[in-house]
Order: sequence, then structure tokens, then C-alpha cells
Amino acid sequence: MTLAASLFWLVAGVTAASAIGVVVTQHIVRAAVWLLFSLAGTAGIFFLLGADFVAATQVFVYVGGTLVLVVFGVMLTAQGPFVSMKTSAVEWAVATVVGLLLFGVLVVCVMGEPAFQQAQPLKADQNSSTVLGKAFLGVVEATAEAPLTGVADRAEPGARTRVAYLLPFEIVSVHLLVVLVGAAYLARAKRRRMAA
Amino acid sequence: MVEILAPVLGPDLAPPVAGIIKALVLVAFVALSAIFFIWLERKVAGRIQDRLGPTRVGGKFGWLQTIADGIKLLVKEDIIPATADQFLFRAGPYIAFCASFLGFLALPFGNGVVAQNLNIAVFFVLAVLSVEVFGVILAGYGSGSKWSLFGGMREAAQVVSYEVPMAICVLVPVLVVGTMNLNRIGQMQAGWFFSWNVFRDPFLFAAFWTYFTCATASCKRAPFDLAEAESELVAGFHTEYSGLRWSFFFMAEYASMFAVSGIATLLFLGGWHTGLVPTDLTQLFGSIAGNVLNVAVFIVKCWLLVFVMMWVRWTLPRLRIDQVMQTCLKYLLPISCVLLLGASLWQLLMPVFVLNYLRYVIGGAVACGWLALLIRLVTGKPPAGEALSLGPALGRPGYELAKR
Amino acid sequence: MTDIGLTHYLVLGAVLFVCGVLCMAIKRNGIGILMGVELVLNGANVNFVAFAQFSPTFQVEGQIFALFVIVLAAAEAAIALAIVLNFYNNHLTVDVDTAEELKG
Amino acid sequence: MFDVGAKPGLWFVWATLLPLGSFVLLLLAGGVRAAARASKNRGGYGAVFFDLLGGDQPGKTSAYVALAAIALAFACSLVGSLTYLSDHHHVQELQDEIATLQERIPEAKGDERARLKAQVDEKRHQFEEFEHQLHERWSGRYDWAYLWSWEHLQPGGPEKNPAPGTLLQLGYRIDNLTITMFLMVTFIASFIHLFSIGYMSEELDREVADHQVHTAHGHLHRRGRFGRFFMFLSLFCFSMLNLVLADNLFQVFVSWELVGICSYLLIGFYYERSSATNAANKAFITNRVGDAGFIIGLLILWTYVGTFNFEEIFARIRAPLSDGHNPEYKLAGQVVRVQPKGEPQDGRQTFVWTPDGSGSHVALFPVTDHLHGIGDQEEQVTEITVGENKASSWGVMPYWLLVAAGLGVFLGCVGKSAQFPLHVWLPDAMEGPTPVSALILAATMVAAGVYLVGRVFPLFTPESRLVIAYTGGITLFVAATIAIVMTDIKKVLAYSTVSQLGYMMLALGVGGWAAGLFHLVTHAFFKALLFLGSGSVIHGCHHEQEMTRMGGLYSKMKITAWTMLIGCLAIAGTPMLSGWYSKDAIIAQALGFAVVYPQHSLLFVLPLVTAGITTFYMFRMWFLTFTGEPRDRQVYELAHESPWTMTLPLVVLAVFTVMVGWGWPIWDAHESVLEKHIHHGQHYSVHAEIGHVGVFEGKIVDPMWHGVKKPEHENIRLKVLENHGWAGLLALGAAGLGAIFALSVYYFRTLDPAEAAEQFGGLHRFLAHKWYFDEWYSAVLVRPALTVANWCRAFDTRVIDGVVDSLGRATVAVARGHGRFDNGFIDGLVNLTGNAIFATGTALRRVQTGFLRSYILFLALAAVGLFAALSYFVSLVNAG
Repeated sequence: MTLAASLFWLVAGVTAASAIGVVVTQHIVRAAVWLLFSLAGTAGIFFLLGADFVAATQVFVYVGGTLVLVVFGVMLTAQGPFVSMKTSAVEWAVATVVGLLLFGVLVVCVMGEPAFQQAQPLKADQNSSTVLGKAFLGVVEATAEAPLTGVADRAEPGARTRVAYLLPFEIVSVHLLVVLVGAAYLARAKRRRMAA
Repeated sequence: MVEILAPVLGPDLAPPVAGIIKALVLVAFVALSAIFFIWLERKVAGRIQDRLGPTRVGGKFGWLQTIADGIKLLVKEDIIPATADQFLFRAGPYIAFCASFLGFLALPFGNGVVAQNLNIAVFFVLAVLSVEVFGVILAGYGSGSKWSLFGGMREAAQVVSYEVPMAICVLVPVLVVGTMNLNRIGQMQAGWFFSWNVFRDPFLFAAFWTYFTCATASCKRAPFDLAEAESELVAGFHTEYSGLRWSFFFMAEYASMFAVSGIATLLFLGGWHTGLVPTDLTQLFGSIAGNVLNVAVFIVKCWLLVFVMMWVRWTLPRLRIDQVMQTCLKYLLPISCVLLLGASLWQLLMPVFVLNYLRYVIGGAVACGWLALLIRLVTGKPPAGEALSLGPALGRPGYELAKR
Repeated sequence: MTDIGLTHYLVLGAVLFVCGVLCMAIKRNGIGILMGVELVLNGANVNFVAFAQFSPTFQVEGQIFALFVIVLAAAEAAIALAIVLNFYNNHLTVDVDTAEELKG
Repeated sequence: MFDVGAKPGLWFVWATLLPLGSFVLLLLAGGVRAAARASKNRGGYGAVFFDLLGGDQPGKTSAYVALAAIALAFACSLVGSLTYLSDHHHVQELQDEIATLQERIPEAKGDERARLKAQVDEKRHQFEEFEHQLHERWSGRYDWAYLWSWEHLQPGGPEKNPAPGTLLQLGYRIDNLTITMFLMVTFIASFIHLFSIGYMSEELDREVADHQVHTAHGHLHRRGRFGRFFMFLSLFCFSMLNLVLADNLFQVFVSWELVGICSYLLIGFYYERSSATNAANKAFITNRVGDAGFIIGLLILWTYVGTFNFEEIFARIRAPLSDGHNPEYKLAGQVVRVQPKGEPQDGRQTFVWTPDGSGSHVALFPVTDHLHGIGDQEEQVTEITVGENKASSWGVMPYWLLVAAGLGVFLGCVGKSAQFPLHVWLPDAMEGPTPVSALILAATMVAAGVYLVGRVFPLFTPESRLVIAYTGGITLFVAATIAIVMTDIKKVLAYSTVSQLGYMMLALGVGGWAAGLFHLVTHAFFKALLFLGSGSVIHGCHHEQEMTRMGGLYSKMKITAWTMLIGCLAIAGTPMLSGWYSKDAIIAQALGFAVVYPQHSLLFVLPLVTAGITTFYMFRMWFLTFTGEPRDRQVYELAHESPWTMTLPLVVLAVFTVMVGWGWPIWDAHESVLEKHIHHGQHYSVHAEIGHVGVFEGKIVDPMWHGVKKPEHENIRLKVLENHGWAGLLALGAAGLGAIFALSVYYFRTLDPAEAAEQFGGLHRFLAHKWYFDEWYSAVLVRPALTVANWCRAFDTRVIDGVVDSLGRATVAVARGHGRFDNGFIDGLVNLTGNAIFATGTALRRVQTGFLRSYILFLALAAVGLFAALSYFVSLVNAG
């Protein structure tokens, strides 16, 4: 077992186990902790995949922001110090069956696709943030044909369309801002309702 | 590190071993510096409060005080309150400490002296440091105590808010130098002190102070230490903690203090460069010796910044929580946005002449200011009735340095 | 076992995805459902980044999509939490089973 | 388009548009203010607007806007007129040269004669060239609307098939008459505006009490309508100026109707008073009668001539100045009458010129290629063939239709200028505010009729002109007799106006084109003066109009008295005052006409006698108002002189009343500069019809050159010039008699007017009832019309409504049947469908648990199904 493989198994195991922990635990704050581990594990997966910018973003946005927000929500809406809403055993059973079915189908799909198994990792020695920055600015290096999907992006390699992601990025930023404003609006205290 | 180990251990085993060694060194450093900081904090507090601080344990300066404290904490009974959520209560300190510690992975102490030379180091450090708050929240929630809960809530609100202007302030130098690689940023500031980023343009100069304020707040240091406000919340989120778990919180706090100071140093204050010689020290003294000096310079700079944090802590009164939030959202956030915008426009619009030479003006002015302050400190008249003084802040009778 | 390929990552993504779906299906707590959504999105993200690593035509887009997903997930979380808060204001609980006004 | 340098006529267009702009501005402002009034208490923008626009108490801004517009219009017309005069200076010089040369031709012999003729030809060529340039400079057209025609579909399109009458135009044409009218209208209107600011000042109040209107709560109280008044004035001025500016009949007609509308609005300004609304209605309806004739005239011209443009109409009706061969073209400017010859063949009809002027048709020029030579030599019978193509089928028109067209247009003028028998509206129009009376009756509306008669003068055949002359004669006499007995100061002036308009019509009818229009201008000045004077008196006496309650006001209002005296002297025809020049010219013209046509001597006697009557009633008015003992103490005590905004126009108008007719030497009635100026502007056909004198007693009188001259015994113009002195003396004598009579009766009191009225009771009653016109109209026209209307209404309510009602009832019955079907069957079907769907929905809704989580499970299941199916199909594809 190489270092990369063992790291993968470690991180993936933690991630998957934490994800299962999120499902299984009855306690919502604990679920949040499991989710934290799962998300952090995902960030680790991203590091392993050479996407360090995405990984850092994952940590920054998810763990530092979203999750804190979630916990906040938990605390704001808690009725007692330890709230757990029990789910009936039947529901558990049905959900588990459906989940396993879904998982099975997905795994079959993934495993059954030979292209997936033949895919070789690209060399991740390039600085991913540099690549991303270039992509945002529309500077795209020549890349090979697509072996994964079997569909060439263009007739000859290197003739990729120059797509700048700066505008989508800006749009998403503005979107985020608007959403935050909207969330603040939605969540603000409703004096009217209190009075009524 | 890997290159050194590879001939000995082989290519397969070298990377994990190197990683483990790095991690251990860092853990040791963090723990040691925490010990030092705790001692320093006591001494500084003592001096500022017109007393001597620890003197008994460990000889003249009381330098063994922290060790004694540590031993005490280690042997203390580990109490978990009955109402506490066991899992969360246990997990909180480790999460906090791990988050703080992770930041050091990408922090270069010298030219190339870094555990993992990440391309997005600044981003990474900020990201993992932000996770620390999660541990605090869990501790506050899991303690099953109202004081703790309040502390955790305050901490969450405060840190999440202050992260925004802090990140924007970090963006200002990143934008100017064009990379997030801390090592690279440090290398770019080689040379005399006016090539430090902080002197590059007025916006960076202002960004440094803003960043430092935000960093102080995000380390929940006074005057922003609402999470552990003793006068209101007993001890805030760590009310219910004791022993080793409690000490982890303090290690985390001091570690993150050092980490944000390190970022400030690297981004603004020339990193590991002394600013007194025109090149990197590695070029003068070779790779090993130069880097040792570099690391020393870097650590001293960070300590100085940490010292300033302590100085501020024992000087300024604590703010109210609403004042804290108001300071962030109504002042620091707009200020940081303006700085970002201003720095961008400055880069775009300023003539090259000004861009190149303004740093000498700012650097010269600041240096002159420091010089004047120093002269004033040395030659200034002490307050009436006092024999000898080093200055208004430290000038108290009985201060050892002054007596010497 | 020793050679980690695309499939491994995709299966991990599938695990996260299914866990998320299950979480959504099982949790009666509104915030729990939100966590499920986050998990689902993470599963998708894992796939995206994995494809970015394994497919040259998707090298850039995979990461960018992942970034967008993260950002939009943050936005979604903010909105969802606001909705949950409102829900709590109206129902004095976060049990989504009480929100059955629209049932047939 | 707005290059005033190349097209100086645009000065006048600007002058026309300025009042329109003022109107639009005031209308918008008023509209905004009215819209904002609702929100004045509510705050917000509306209230701010409302305050900005004056709020409840309107300021004088509207007056200043209107005044500025009309004053600027005057300035524009002045600039334009000066440019025009400098342009035309050369024309008149050329005309004079040609006239003197032509006078010498008959006496010259042999070579000398040929040389003179060549010289005249050359000069005439120069003249035509120059005039053409001037025409370009001083006229403009804008195609306003095309009347699409099937002609355009023919091969070649509209260029090759120029169907006449396919377009309406807006245009302007500046000539001597236009500039005179422009200056007069804008000048007088400016001062009327100024006067109105003072006179209408009480309309500025937030609340005006109208003492003549009684409601259940006492007198009527209403908001002041200052702005509205000036808005109407502006529109009025625009309409009038546009009428004068127009170069085509259609534009004239539009303006004509606008003037009518404005008069309606202004006469009915105090519309709460029933008398005012009645008067406005009367004016409007009476004018409609005239306008019906106008429209008929327009239609005839449109049908046969195919254009509304004055120049084009005249060019078609009247023979050209020259046929291109013979400079002494005998038919120049005449209406050429032709007679059909033989039967029409192949849709073509041949017409023959009848030298004796008895043809049943009129040739329209340019007729065809055969035109050349019509009337060239009297022996030659020239044939016109029409019907070759569509365009030339307008080559002739029936003569009686031309007469009808002329009379139709004249009927319009009769209505507008208040001629007998449509004069009844004018005295009632005194219900409007006095400045309105001055504007309508002095400078604009009534002048429009006279102006139009002058403008379309070439349209009138001798028969039409005779009708015009007699209409004018009857009008001037009838109105003057009524004016004698009127006691309302404004009514006196109203009838005086009718009478004076009669003078103008008479003058035009007997061929005194220049005399009639000259009188129009001078009359505008002194009648505006008199009306404004009367307005000043009324204002000073607090709305007292009855002269029986005035008297002795001289000491109270000296400026008004003096200026009105000047007006009276002018209208009476006192030498050296403007009225003298024009009235002299008219009476001379009438005398000349009577000499040539002795059977129409009445047309001379009537104006002569009326000149005396005019003097009498004008002085009667002045004496009753300003001299003697005050007959009503209360009125006298309260009387006061008017503010400067009212007296200034009086003084200025008085000065102009004196001077406007002057020439050098002043005492020579011939030498009026204004008259000469108008005279230069007449159409050549006037000369052709009336007669022409190139040089008279060594002076150039009519600087026209064409060779056609009426024989001496038919040349009215010659007779006028010969008898001018006599006519002047007679008129002066008549006026003197009238003045002496008035002096003796109303100043020296040698005769008691009341006694006289008693003695001639019948006559007095007859006159006081205005010749029973209103009663007669009521009996003959109004009541029969009402009766017929009642019959029609009865028919309508009984028969037509009955049919409609029964149809309606039948429809309702059918609809009921339908309704039952609809309710029973169709609704049943619809309900069945609805119920079925409802039942299905009820069954299916159980699936909708409302639990979010179960939906998610369904979703997951669906995903499972989808993926399973998908992978199955993919495996199938991969396999095969």
C-alpha cells in the first residue's frame, strides 16, 4: 500500500463513517459534529485529488461558515437542551432499504462503466489555484482529448474554446450576497407575529 | 526533509516519516510557545498592572511558573459535568486545538522552512483557523451550562463576523503581490525594511492595522474576549473544563495568536527578513545557518506582535457584545472593503514613479516615528517623584530592566 | 486495493450521496434535512473533483463546478436556515412532520 | 426647413406658432394643475406641482406667457414685414417703370412704338423672373396628407398620372395683404392682451362672485379663470394668424373653424350665465349656417379645380396674363366662358369660346394644348376639346357652379363677418368679456370674413360681387339704424361694427378691393380703441353697461374719454384721421360703381346716408357716456379711471388710430401709404374685372402693365379716380350733418330724445327690436325646426324604438330558451366532468401525505428506478 492509497482509505473511511454517523445519530448537534468530520474528510479527499483550492474553500465556507450557521440554527430552534425527534422503526427500515437500493444502483452504474475503471489520474503537479485562476480569466491550456467520456471536445486537441469563468463567478458572488440579504430578511424577528 | 530522509529510509517510507517529524516539531513548537506565552502574559500583565508577576517559581523571572501550572493541570481531576454531552464535551478542545495547529502546516518560518509549501497557504491558514470556533461552540454547547452556552454563542457570532473583514484585509496584500503562497510572499519582501509590504502603499499600511484588529478579535483576545468574559460569564465556554482539556483551549488560543501574528508578519512585516540587510540571510550565511537566523527573526517578530496583543489586553477595557459586533459590521467591514477597492485602484491608476518610491516615504516616516519614540523613551523625563524610567508604559519603579 | 482509481472516489461520492438522501428521509428535524442536503452536495462535489483529476477535458471545470456548488450550498444553507427559523416561529418546533398543511 | 435667411416667410410662421405654443403651454400647465388639485391636501409631488402652478390662486404668469407670445409674434411679423418690404421695393419700381412705358405705347408711332414694346417686354421678363424668385422666398408648402387614389395604380404611377386633388397641404404665402393683416392682428392683439391683464384681474381671485347668476345658495361663487382666459386668447390669436398665413382654402377652413370654436369659448366665458351660453350657442350656430355654404363652395372647387391652393385655383379659373404670343392679351385675368359645341363623341366634348360671355361653362386653365389663342382675336372661334384623359376632364366647369362656389364661400364670410342676414349673433356676443369683444369684433374674427372675401376675390364672378355689394349695403344700413336706439354701450359698438363690416363688404362688392381691406385695417384700430374704451368705462363703472345710467363721466376718466373721442372722430370720418381715408375710398368706389352702373345707385346712397347715421350714433354714445349730468349717482360716485395696463393700450391705439392711414401729403386722401401698400397686393384679375388706370393725372396709380383696359365707360377704377373729390365732400357733409344732429340732441339738448322716441314710437320700437330679426328667425326657422324635430322624436320613440324594443324582447325570449338548455344539458356535462375529476383527485390525494420526508423517499425510489432502467439500457446498447 502506497502512502496515497493508505491516505485515501483513511480519509475516505473517516468521511464515509462520519456520513453514516450523521444519518444514524439521533442527536442533532452530534449530527453536526459528524457532518463536520465528514466535510473535513471531503476536504481531505480534495487535497488528495490535488484540488487544494477547492479543499481550502470547502473548509473555509463549509466548516467555518455553513456549519457554524447550522449549529446556530440548532441552538436557536432548540426546545430543550437535548432534543431528539425519534423516527419510527418502520421508517428506518423503509429508508434503509431504499437507501441501499439507491446505493446499489449507483455502485452498479459506477462499476459497470469500464471508462471509469480505466481512467488514470492526471499529474497533479500543476498548481491548481493557478489553473483555476487562468480558467477564470479564460486562459486555457491545451488539453488532450477526452478519454473519459469518449467524446472529444473538439476535432483536434488544443482547440478548446476559451471560456472565462469570471462572469459566472461574479454572478455567483452576487447571488450569494443577495441570498444572504434575503436570508437575513427572512430570519429577522417578526414583531407582527409576536404581537398577534 | 524528504530529500534528506530518502537515502536513509527509501522512497516509500520517507514521506510519511518526514511528515510525522514535521508534525512533531510543530506540535512541540506550539506547546513550547504556549508555555512561553503563558509566562510572558503573566509577566506583562504584572508589569502593566504595576506588580511583578510570577517571581517565586523557577528563580528570578519565575520562568518555571508555566511548567508548574502544566503539571498541576495534568494531575488535576478530569471532571465532566453530569448535564454535559459527553461526546461533544470531549471533542470540543481537540477540535479547537487541531484547527489552530493545522494552520502551522502552511506557515513558513524561514525561506522554505515550511511543513507543506502550499500554493494557497494564506487561504488555507485562514480556513483552518476558522474551524477553531467550532470547537469552542461545541464546548459551550456540550458543557450543559448556561454560561458556557452564552460564551459559545458569543464566540460563534463574533468569530464568524470578524472573519469577513479579516479575510478581506488579507486579500489586500495578496492582491498586490499576486500570490497566495506565503513562502513566495515572504521571499518577495527581501531587502531593506521599506520593501516590506506594509510600506508599499497607504492602503496596505492601513490594511495592516485593520487586519491586526480583526485578528485580535478572531483570537477572542481582549478587548474582544466576550466568549470568556469573567465578569459576566464566569469563564465563558470553558467554565466547566478543567485539567488537560482546559489547557488545550489555551494552547489553541496561543497557537492561533501566533498563527495570525505569523500571517501578519509574512503578509505585511517582511516575514523572516530583518529589514536591516539588503538580501535574504540565506544568501549571506548559507542555507542552514541563514535559515536558522531567519526562523529566529520570524519568531521574534511574531512574539512582538503577540506581545502587542497582550499589551492591548491589559490596557484596554472589554467591549460590550453589541459594541463588538458594531465595530465589526459597521466599521471594520466597510473599512476593509474600501481598502481592497483602494488598493486595486491604486495599483491601476498610480503612476509608476509613485508606486515605486512611495514605500521609501512611508517606510522612512514610520522608521523616524519609531526612532523618535525610542529617543523619547530613553531620554524622556519620568513622572514626578520617580527616579528612573524607560517610558510612560513601562516606566514603573521596580522594573528590573530599568534598574539595570 | 492499492491502486486508487476514479471508481473509488465515485463510490465514496455515492456513499455520501446516499447518506445524504437517507438523512433527508429519516431526520424529522428540519436542520437535519439541511445536513442531508449538504451531504448530497458533497457527494456531488467529490465526483466533480474526482472527474477533474481523472478527465483532462474536465480538469478545470470540475474544480470550478465544485467551487460553485460550495458557494451555492452556502447560499442554500443560509436560506434554508432562515426558512427553518421561520418555520420554528410559526410552528414552535422544527419537526418537519408538522408541516403537512399542503397534504392532499 | 427653418432657415429664415433663405425663407424669410418663416418669420410669419414663427409668429403664428408662438401663440400656439403659448396655448399648448398653458393647456398643459392647466391640465397638470387640474390633475394636481386632487392631491393638494395629500402632499407629495402633486401638491408641489399644484403650488408651483399657482395653487388655488393663479398668478399672472399665464397672462405674461400669452402676452409674451403675441408680442413676440408681433416682433416676428415686424421683422418679416420689413424684410418683405425691402424685398419688394424693387418690384414696385419695376411695376412703375412698366406702367409709365405702357402709358406711352398708344401715343407712340412706328419705330418708337416697337422699341417701347421691346422695352416693356424686357422689363416684364425681368419682373417675372424677379417675382418668381420672390415667390420662392416668401412661400412654402408642406404636404400634409395624400388622398390615395386609384390613379396611382395605373402604369407610371402618380408621376405619370398626376391626379389633381390628391393631396392636402399646409403652406404659407406672404404678400402685401398678409403682412398688413399680420401686423394689425398681432399689434392689436398684443394691446388687447395687455388690457385684459387689467380687465380680467378679478379672475385672479380664489373665489369670484358672479352677481348675474343666482343659485339656491345666492350668487354663484366659482374659482377665478384667469389662465383659461389667456389660454383661449392665445388659441384665438393662433387661429387668426394661421388663417391669414394660409395659402390654401383648406387651411383657411380649419383655422376658420378654430376661430369659431374660440369665439364660442370666449363668448361663453361666463358660462354659468345662461345669457352667455345662449350667446355663444347663437354665435356658433349662426356661423354654422355660413360654414355650410363655405363647405359647399370648397367641395365645388375641390371637385372641379382639384386643389385648395389659392394661387392654383386662381390660375385655373382666371386666364393668364399672357398667352405667350400677344402681350395685349384681351382675356388676361378674366373668367373665360365657353359653350359646348355639338354632341359628345368618344367621351370627348368640344367647347367653343363665346366672346359675348354667355357661355354655360368656364374654361379652366391651362386647358389643353389648344389654349393658345383663346380670345386672341375676337373673330377666331377657338375650340377646347376635353375628355382625352382623366386629368384634362377638369378642363371646364359649369359657370353656375363657379357662381355657387363664390357665393358659398361668401356665405361663410357672411356668417363670420356678421353680415345680413346672419348678423344676429354679433350683438349677443357682447356677453363675453369686453377684451374678447374687442378682439373678436375689431381685429380677428369678423375681420376674417372680409379678409377671406378679399383673398378669394378672383373667385367671384360679377353676379357674386353684386350679391356681396348688396349684402354689405343692406347690412351697413340696417345695423346703423339699430345702433341709433341701443342704450347698452357695447351694443352700440356692436351694431356699429356690423355696419362698418357692411361698408367693407360693399366696398369689396363694388370692386374696391383695396378700399375694403384698407377699411378693415383702419377699422380694426379704431374699433379696438372704442371697445377697449368701452371696456374701460364698464370696468370703471363696475360692470355697468347701460348708458342710461352713465353720464358726466368725463371728469372721472379723462384718458378714456379723450381716446374714445378720437375713436368716434375716426369712425365718423373726420379728415386726417384714419377712418377718413378708408371711408372716403369706399364711398368713392361706390360712387364710381354707381356712375358705371346707374341702376345700382342704391349702393352709393346707402353708405352715404349711413355715414351720417354713423356719426350720429357714435357721438350720441360719447355724449351720453361722458357729458351731461350723471344719471345714476351711485354709478358716478364709484366710477374711476382704469389702471395703466388698460389706459396704455387706449393711448397707443388712439395714436395709431390717428396715424395709421397717413401718407404724404396728409390731407390728400389718395396718398395713404397703407392703402397704396394694400393696393399693390391685389390680384391682377381685380384689375381685369374692375378696370385699370395706369397713370392718372400724371401720377402712377395702378402700376400694372397688361394691355387690357376696360372701355372708359365701364372702367370703374377710372370713374372712382375721377369722382373721388365729390365722394369725399358728400361723405364729409353727411358726417357733419350727423355730428351736428347728435350735438344738438345730446349735448345742447335742443331736442329731447325721449320725446322723439315717443313720437316715432313705431319706428323706435321697430329699431329697438332690431328690425324683429330675432323674432322673425324664431318664427320662421327655429319654431318650425323644433316642430319638425318633435315629429322626428315622436317617430323615433314610437316606431323605431318600438321595433328595437320588440327585437330585444324576442331576443330575450330566445335567450331564455337557450339558458334552459345551457343550464340543463351543457352544465350537466361540465359538472359531470368536474365531479369525475374531483372523485379521481380525492382518491389520489392520499398519496400526498404532506410529509417532506416521504417525498424524498419517493424521489430516491424514482432515482433508483431511473438509474436501474438507464444502466439496463446502457448495458443493452453496449451488448448489441
